[in-house]
Amino acid sequence: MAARTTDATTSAPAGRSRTWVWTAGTGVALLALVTIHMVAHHFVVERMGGLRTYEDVLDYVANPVMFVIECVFLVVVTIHSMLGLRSVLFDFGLSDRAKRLTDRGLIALGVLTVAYGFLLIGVLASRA
Amino acid sequence: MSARSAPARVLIVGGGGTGGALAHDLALRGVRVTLVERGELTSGTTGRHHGLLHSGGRYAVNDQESAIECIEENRILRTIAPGSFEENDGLFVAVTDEDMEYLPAFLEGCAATGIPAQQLTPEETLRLEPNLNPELKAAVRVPDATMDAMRMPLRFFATAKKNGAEILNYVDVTGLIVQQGTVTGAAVRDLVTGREARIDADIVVNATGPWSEQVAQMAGVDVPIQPSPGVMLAVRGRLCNMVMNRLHKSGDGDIIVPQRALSVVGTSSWKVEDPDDLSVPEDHVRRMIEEGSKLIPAVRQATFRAAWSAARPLIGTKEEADSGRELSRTFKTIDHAVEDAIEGFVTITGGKGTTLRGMAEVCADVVCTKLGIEEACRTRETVLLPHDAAFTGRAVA
Amino acid sequence: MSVRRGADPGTEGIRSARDDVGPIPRKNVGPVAWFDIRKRGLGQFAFSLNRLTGLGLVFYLYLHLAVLSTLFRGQEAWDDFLGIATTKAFLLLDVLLVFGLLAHGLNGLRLALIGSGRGIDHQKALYRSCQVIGTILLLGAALHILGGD
Amino acid sequence: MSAETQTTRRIRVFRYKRGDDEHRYDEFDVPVSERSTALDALRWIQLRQDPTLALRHSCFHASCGTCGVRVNGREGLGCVTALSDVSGDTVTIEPLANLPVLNDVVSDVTPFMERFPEPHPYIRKSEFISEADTPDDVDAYGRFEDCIECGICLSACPVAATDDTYFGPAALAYAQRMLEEARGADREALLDWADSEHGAWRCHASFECTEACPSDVRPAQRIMLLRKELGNRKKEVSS
Repeated sequence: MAARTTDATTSAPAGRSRTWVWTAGTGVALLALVTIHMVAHHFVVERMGGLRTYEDVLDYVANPVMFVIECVFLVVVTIHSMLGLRSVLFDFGLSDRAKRLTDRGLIALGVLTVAYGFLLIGVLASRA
Repeated sequence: MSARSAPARVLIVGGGGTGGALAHDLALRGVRVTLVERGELTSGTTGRHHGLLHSGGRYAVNDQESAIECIEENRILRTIAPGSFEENDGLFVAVTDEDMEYLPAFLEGCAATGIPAQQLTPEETLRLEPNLNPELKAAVRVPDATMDAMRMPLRFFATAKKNGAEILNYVDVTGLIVQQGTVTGAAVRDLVTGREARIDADIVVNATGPWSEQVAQMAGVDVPIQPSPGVMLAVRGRLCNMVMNRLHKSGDGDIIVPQRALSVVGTSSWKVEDPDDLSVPEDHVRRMIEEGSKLIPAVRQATFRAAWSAARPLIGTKEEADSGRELSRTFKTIDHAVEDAIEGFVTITGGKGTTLRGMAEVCADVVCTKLGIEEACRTRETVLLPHDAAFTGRAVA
Repeated sequence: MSVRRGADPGTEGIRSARDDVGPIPRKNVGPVAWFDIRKRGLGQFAFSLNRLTGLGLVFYLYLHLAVLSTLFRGQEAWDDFLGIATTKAFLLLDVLLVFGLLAHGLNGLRLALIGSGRGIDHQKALYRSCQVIGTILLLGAALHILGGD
Repeated sequence: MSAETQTTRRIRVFRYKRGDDEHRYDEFDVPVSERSTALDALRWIQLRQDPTLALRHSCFHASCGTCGVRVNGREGLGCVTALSDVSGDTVTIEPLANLPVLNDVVSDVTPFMERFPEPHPYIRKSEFISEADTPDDVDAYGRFEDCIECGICLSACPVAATDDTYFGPAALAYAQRMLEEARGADREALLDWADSEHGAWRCHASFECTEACPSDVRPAQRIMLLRKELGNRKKEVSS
């Protein structure tokens, strides 16, 4: 059986089901992680709006459990975001070359995002 | 005439089932074929028919010539177009005592024309088709079938195209070119670009069904064709699995063809001058419901989906065509050199969807004889490509 | 009709003119079509909203990370930020954020279910349920966020 | 269309001929009755007002799938879109979106047909068993494949609106239908074909195809079932 004659079969980036499974998987994980993040930041704090003071924030990230959860949250949310952006960008009907470039660009952006986040959490945790 | 270094070229006017089958037949015999159709392929009469592959039972009593054509072609089409038919068979159902009087003649007719016919008791019939009128008296099972009125014929176009035929839809013939008593081509307008062109041909074949008189007149000849429209009604729901026919002399609303999730009830019959200008008379639609519900009462409650008219090309003069239904459903190939002293012009008309291949074979024989081509017809055994190749040009191994 | 018969002009002209592909009509200009829900169903609404909230949340993620950089600069900078962040107007934006999270998250759950073959014939009912649950949660969150004073 | 009360509707028709720089809209006042369809109106225009208007049609009863158009922005088969059901003073009729225009309201269906995997049989034989018991529901007999290849799903699809490499709902639904009842078809090849970024995974589940489908094929649901099947296959391979 031959597939269609366009570039369908020769498409370079092998995303296929993996991207969908990852998007769905990280999405479900985020339901839990976002809930924890939101509750911890907004709903357990007495102050109006639930925002923490500077010390509260430092204490919070210094807690090893919270530290790990926040790091995981950062990674998962970044993966989910990059996959979401990829899906939106690919819907423009990009050429194979543009797809490869998009993939590389998003990986780079994701790595930068996670690196920045880790740096932030690390610095704050060290200040506590 | 110019010296013929290139292979002979035949221009077929009309992209219905007949034109498609003819293009296929001629392409297989090595003839250079161009087919023009002013609309989409099968948009005239072919695509609008009820999608019934006739066993011939409908004609077994009154029109045995047509009945024999039907059963022969029925068998051939099943082998050359596998997958294009629901092999669902058909029933001729007797509902009234009058219908029962017709039964012996019907069985004799089927026997005489070679149509396999098996008589069923009312109980057996209702077990097969629970929606039938429970008052039914008897039924006869025959090898009718449901086909897709567009996609089955498209397979001829698809195969013709693969074998080199040039199929041009949306090309309208504006005139035939006649020089010293010979038709030498056609003046056409491409409706896609608006561009005018001329297509030269050694023979022009008029395969325009109910329009064949209009086209023949472009060459100054008459064709005895009576455009005779019939109304059909589609309702939602598959009310039966087999093709239902009323067991009596053909009349209005006596056929129900299940088609996908629809049931098609047909037909009526009247006469018109212009096959383009068809109405859908409301009283005919009501009659379809009325008569159809005698076979399957659920027709009355079913949800309306569509009602439409299609023009049959019946062969006969205006005088003969007092009622369209009295005319034979057979077909005719007219070599206008013989009948009207016009060379290079052949008309193929009449017939019905089921006999498209047979019509094409007879016509192609006439065309080839005129061109001095001795290739034999190969369409009886050549398996056709799938319908979508008519659009994609993809050839499937 | 009489036309002089010369060299066969053929049908080349007709065929070559059709070799080009015609223009493709679109319902809307480019990606605007993703968000065009006129005369469309509930599924299109869900898709549009999902895409819109998704893009909004990515934007928020980077905004959030940028804002948090004030933490690098110590307590004073952070307190300045808190001053803005606790105004009513800013808190309304927080409610908008919760709305985005709920709309995207609950619909995402629905998509994960139907995408793995569960409840595919009940996708509309699933979405309606998401809307109901989301509305309740959003009201609760809004009361909590805005009702602090 | 005979003796019923006739009113007049203004029909605004998309016009384009190959070689034109731009499309335009022509308006016609068309007499209509209760039962008149969009296709009836277009036929009337072609017959009485403008013979250059190109139309695509064949069966006139929602069975061939050739007359798909957009009526006031919504996809439908012209032959079963009753004008009495279309609101507004003016009825705008345009060709389907996401497929090239051949001519006026006629779409060039070649790119649509090319999306289907090969081989692409259409109707499959009804497995009629005369000894079988009477089914409770006559629908159980239905074998004629439902998809009429009208292209309406592709026009309604928001993914196809920006991505011409997407296989589209009809082709994917077709593959799922083949898998559902393979009858000798090459299942693995079909799954390989569907397991593509242009295939089952490109769909965003907006269900617009299912909403628009005039033949109740439910393409979106079939795409979701395809994903399920692909997921199961992956599990089998890994276990």
